[in-house]
Amino acid sequence: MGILENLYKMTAIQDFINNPGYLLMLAIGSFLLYLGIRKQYEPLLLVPIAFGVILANLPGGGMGVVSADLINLEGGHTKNLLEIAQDHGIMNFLYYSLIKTGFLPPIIFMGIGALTDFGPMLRNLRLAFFGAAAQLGIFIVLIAAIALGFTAKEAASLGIIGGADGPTAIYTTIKLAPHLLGPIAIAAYSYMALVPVIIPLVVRLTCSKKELLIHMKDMDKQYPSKLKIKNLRAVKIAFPIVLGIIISIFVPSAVPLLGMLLFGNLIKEIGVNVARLSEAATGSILNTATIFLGLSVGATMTAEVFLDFKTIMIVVGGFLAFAVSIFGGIMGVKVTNLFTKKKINPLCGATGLSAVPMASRVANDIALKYDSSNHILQYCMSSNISGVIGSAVAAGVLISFLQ
Amino acid sequence: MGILENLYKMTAIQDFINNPGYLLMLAIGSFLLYLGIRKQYEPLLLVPIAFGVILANLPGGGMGVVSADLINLEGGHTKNLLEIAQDHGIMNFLYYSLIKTGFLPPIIFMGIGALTDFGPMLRNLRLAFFGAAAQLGIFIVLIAAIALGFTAKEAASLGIIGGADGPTAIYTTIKLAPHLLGPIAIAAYSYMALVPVIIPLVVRLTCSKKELLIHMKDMDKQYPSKLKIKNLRAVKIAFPIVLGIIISIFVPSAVPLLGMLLFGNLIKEIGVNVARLSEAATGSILNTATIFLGLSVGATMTAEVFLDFKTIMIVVGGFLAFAVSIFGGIMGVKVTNLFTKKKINPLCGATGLSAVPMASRVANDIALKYDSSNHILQYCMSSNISGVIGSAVAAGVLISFLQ
Amino acid sequence: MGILENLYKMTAIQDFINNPGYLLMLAIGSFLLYLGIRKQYEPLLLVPIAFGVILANLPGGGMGVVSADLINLEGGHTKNLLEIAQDHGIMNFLYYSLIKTGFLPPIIFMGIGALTDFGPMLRNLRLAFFGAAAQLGIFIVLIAAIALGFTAKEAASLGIIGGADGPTAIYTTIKLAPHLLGPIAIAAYSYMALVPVIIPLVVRLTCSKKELLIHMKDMDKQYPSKLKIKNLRAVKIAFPIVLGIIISIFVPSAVPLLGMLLFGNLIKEIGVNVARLSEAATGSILNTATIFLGLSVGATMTAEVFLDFKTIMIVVGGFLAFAVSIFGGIMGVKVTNLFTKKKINPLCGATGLSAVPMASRVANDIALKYDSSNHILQYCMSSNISGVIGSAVAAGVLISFLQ
Amino acid sequence: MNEMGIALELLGVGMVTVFIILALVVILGDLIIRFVNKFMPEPEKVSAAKSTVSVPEINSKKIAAIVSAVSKVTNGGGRVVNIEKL
Amino acid sequence: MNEMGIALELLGVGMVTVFIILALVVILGDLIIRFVNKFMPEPEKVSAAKSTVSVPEINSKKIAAIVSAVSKVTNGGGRVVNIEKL
Amino acid sequence: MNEMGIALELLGVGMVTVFIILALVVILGDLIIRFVNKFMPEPEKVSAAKSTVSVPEINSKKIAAIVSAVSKVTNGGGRVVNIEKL
Ligand code: NA
Ligand code: NA
Ligand code: NA
Repeated sequence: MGILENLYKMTAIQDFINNPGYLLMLAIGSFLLYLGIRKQYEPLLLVPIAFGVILANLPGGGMGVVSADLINLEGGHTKNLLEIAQDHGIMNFLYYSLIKTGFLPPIIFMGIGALTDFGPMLRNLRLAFFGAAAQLGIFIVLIAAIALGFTAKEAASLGIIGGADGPTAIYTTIKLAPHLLGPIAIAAYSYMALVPVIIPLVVRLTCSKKELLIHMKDMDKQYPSKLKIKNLRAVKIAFPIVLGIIISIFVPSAVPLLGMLLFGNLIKEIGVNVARLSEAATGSILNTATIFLGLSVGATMTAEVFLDFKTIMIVVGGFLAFAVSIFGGIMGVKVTNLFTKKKINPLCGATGLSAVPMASRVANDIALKYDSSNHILQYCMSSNISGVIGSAVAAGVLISFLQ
Repeated sequence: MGILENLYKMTAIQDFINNPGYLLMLAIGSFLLYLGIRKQYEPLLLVPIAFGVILANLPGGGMGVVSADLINLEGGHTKNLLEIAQDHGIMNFLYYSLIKTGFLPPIIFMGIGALTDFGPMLRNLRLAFFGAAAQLGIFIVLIAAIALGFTAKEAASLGIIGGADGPTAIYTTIKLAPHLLGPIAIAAYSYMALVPVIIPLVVRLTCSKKELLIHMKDMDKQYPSKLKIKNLRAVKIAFPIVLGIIISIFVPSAVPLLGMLLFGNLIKEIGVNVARLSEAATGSILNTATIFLGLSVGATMTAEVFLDFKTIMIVVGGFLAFAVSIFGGIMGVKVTNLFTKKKINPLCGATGLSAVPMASRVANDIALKYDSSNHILQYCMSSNISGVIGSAVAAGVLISFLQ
Repeated sequence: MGILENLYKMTAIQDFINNPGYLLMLAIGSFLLYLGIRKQYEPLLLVPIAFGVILANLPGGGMGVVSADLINLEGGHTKNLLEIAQDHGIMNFLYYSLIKTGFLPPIIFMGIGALTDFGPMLRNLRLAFFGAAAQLGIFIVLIAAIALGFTAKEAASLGIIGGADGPTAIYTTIKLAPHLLGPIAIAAYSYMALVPVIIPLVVRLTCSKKELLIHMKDMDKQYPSKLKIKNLRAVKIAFPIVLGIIISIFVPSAVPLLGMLLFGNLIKEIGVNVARLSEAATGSILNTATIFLGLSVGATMTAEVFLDFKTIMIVVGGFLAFAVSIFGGIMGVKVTNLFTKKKINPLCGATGLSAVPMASRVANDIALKYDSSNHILQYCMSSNISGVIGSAVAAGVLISFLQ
Repeated sequence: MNEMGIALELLGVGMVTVFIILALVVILGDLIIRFVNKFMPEPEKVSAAKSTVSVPEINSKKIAAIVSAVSKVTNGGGRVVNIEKL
Repeated sequence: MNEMGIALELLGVGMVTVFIILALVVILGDLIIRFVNKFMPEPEKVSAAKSTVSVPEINSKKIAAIVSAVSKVTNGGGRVVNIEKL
Repeated sequence: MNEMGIALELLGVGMVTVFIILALVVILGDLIIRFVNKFMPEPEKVSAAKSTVSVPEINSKKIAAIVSAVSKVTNGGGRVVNIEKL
């Protein structure tokens, strides 16, 4: 009898009876796994996040991230990592050493930088400008969220989903509203996966057939103006260095993200002499960081934190932020077209929201549907890549003003 | 004169004169290296452990793991990792950040999961049940150890050697009796390497020739009952998710081990979409974890800690635990055979103790010696793999009751 | 108006106006990048260091390593890593967890050990002795630096540049004079890259044509004495173990460096059974360590720390240390030649300063210029490899006496 | 003896738990197989098509060619684990 | 409303900053291209020789050839994990 | 001057230690070679047999063949970094 009672006490059955929210969270985790595995929504991130959600909501497993209140001590001190591991288990050890410190997002940006080729952007440099207009959703949703009762920090973390950049959204949220990290990360990655749905939707609502038929290569032939690059390798090496320094002077709080992005890009472009480094940055470091980021971000989503009205607002707001950003990019092109003879296809603005290179592929497919000779992929890539810089800059502004 | 004196003081010669135990430990470390290099006993773990033993026993080198008494401060606080590194050197930094936190064993389990194929188990699912009987040695040795004066926590750490699973033994010992970590880890890995000796020994003592001649494939033909799997990939993906959730509800304290094992397995089975993750889990993460686990586990074996009566008990008790577990697995089959017409070769029970896939290969070799057409490898793999789950569950029970 | 003011405050422009030193540091960082990328001076280390310098000197970016005064609390305590990350950003998190703890240099030594082949040294064992004479520059520059007003600890860190070994120099400086880490690391790696210039310079000043014509292979034929190695693999496995133990007894403080070097070498020589470990040691671990070592060492060079008279002294003193070490190696040979019939080419002494294998290649090229049949590469490699051990031993002595 | 009492209880609880769990493994495995056999008996084609999309730089024809070449000459024993475009 | 004031200011500051920065990206990129075109128009030969080393031009046909060659000589036991251009 | 005294002592202790250690390297290396020559002059067969079990059985001739094949198709620019037996 005593044995059976002890056996029952050991199980988590009573916890589920006391708090059925755990079961709901397990269902949500399983649904996210379904999205990642079957629907192939950004599986590299969504699968670890989803599994982290499941681990965190197995009561008694000690794999859920605990509130910072349990970590903070008096006098501005915190528990140290050894104490965190002993008191709260390995998932909190991971979360507080790798995520809460703001460490992993810049590390992932280093890997992304080492995977990014700035070539398409350099060849169509003017289009890079539309990466700015496509940050509109960030700030519009920020305003809307404040109107709905979010604090400024929470609203900024919600808005940054409109940057369409996972690590940037995570980094900003860590700095401003860590209690919303789970839903914001999931919204960011889910909507990135839904870009093939969201872009056509916004384009259909805002662009005329005539605009979508604007033929980028014909325009280039009609109004040739582009600088020819005589030594691409030298330009590609100089570009991240100069850019990094100048941007950082204007938005210093973006240095951890943009600095690491451009460092990764630099070691990529230097090539063979530092190939060991770029292999590590894009290989073991990036992959390891992705696993631990995913698991521990997912593990922040315990029933208590997630089952909150704000989560639904994040789901809705994140979608709006995406849509408004795409709208901003399109409007940026339309306004420009009012003043220039050399017209730009508005699809090259829609791709300003990051989500490299998926946004460009989607935009290209739309253009080809209207005119099968209108290959605009290379043009879209320019604003697409500059959108990464744009959202990191926007994040820097938000962090600088609100932290 | 002063120079020579200072020179002598710098050396560790006086330390060896004061405490010749260091020399004995260096000899033990060298012997372990011999086992790992020449005898090829689990070299991946035993070589780093052995080198850790040597490093720890070079007095003055500061590479031995110090007692937790030197790390714990008043009020439940501990030194932080930076203080540990500055006061006690890099090996303690490694040990207290990666081992004492319980971090590495689950990480290694993630890698093992990503290397494990549950296919053979799914194809012979009923045999998986015998992975339970083969945990008997854990609890029998636990009782014996308590009778001989070990505390319950120490006895549990000793018994878990009978699970034949290195990371599980290490994880349990970290949680229950960290001062015994070195000898228990070494015993676990040494006896795993001795499986080709221990299994035949126990089989010879307990099984009749008639039993060993039971022909598994013939039995399958005679009593066909197995479910045909129509979509192996889908089953393999669903299996770790469902299993993880259900097991974790019953034994929540096994979540860090089993959760990570099944996460690793899940990313393996998802395949190409998350190949970066499974490559990292089985490659750089697993290998790095192995090096640091081995070195720092070895470094816990300083002369003061190791040269103790308990170490000999662990060597003897660990062997018993292995033997009794194999015996348990065999008896499980024998008892089942009493009640069924479809007989099972008892070798399929002997492999229930983990040590994948070596135990299965050894059992297969024995079966082939009696009947050269009796290929039982695939059958053995079922209980062999389930033995990993079984010992992790047993570890969860021990931790849950004793911590 | 308020917006523009806030916008201006966000930028770092005012910081540059207040402290133009930052601009100078950015120029220095860019120059180091030029050396690493264009001149290919040890790019694997110099590029990350240079980028670290740039990141650290973007005011407001929070990527500069702060003084230990801001980390140390009263009572011998320090901020923990989580507090360091929150107060001072990710670069300080990296620096204080990986560098200040003394962690990365031994880890890099493990990788170097796993890349080093002791074969050439074992085949010409007697020449290994000249790796000792080539440590002279360390101690001569130490004396000179003290005469010029450096503290003993600073002087030792400066002198160790003469060991021509990056990780050893960094490890010693972390232990003795961490405030000089940036310039010393840069000097060490820059002069290692300048070995093709420095060795010929010193050789020209000290060696006669007759000496440089000494033909090593002819001497070997004339005075055959070398032991034939019948089982190279066994020797190569035993060597790091025995050597590690004996050296460590004499210079215990060199254990973290030499122990890890010899561990790396051991797993290399064991071969296939532990290939996973040596792949990790030379691959993901070494590359990751190099990136983070480089970035965070570079990030110690903030304007305040670097723009100091001592920096110039380090640049000059480092060069002297290199030159005197080469001189010491050459004089070691010359003195030996006075007492033996079997003459040694002094170039085999010049290579005693480490910088494997570049020093040997440079020496070989010089020898071939004088006599195109005088291939001395294999001979040079002996003192070259032993020079690594020699400088680690010297570092151990310095740390033992001064820490 | 108290410690011994704990030990005996652990023997009971432990072995019972292990048996329950591995029984669950058998039962759940069985249920999953039946469920999959019933509701998704064939590896779906859509997912297969999608996954080729996710291997971007080297086109699928080339991969198929390489893979079949490898399979042929290796009699099914070899596998191309990873092909990276350089 | 104070929070809303901040929000509106952020809209202003944020969008202006992003526009300035991406304008700088365009301008700096243009200047770098012009600078490089003027002062180092050709990939310098020393560096170029070295840099070709860095772009391993092993095309897929060659890979297929290698893979099949490997399979053949190893009787299906070998696999090419990685081919690096030296 | 005290600091200078330390410096001179370090010169003495340091150079003496380095010379002793590298003398030990020479002597120990010599002893190990003699010991191995005497007691295990040949790479033992048992271990060799064992290691072939664990070594993917791709023998050196095959590797040579593969390497030369790779060199040929890549015009000397490729190198086989690793071959694994599956
Ligand atoms: Na963006
Ligand atoms: Na087991
Ligand atoms: Na040296």
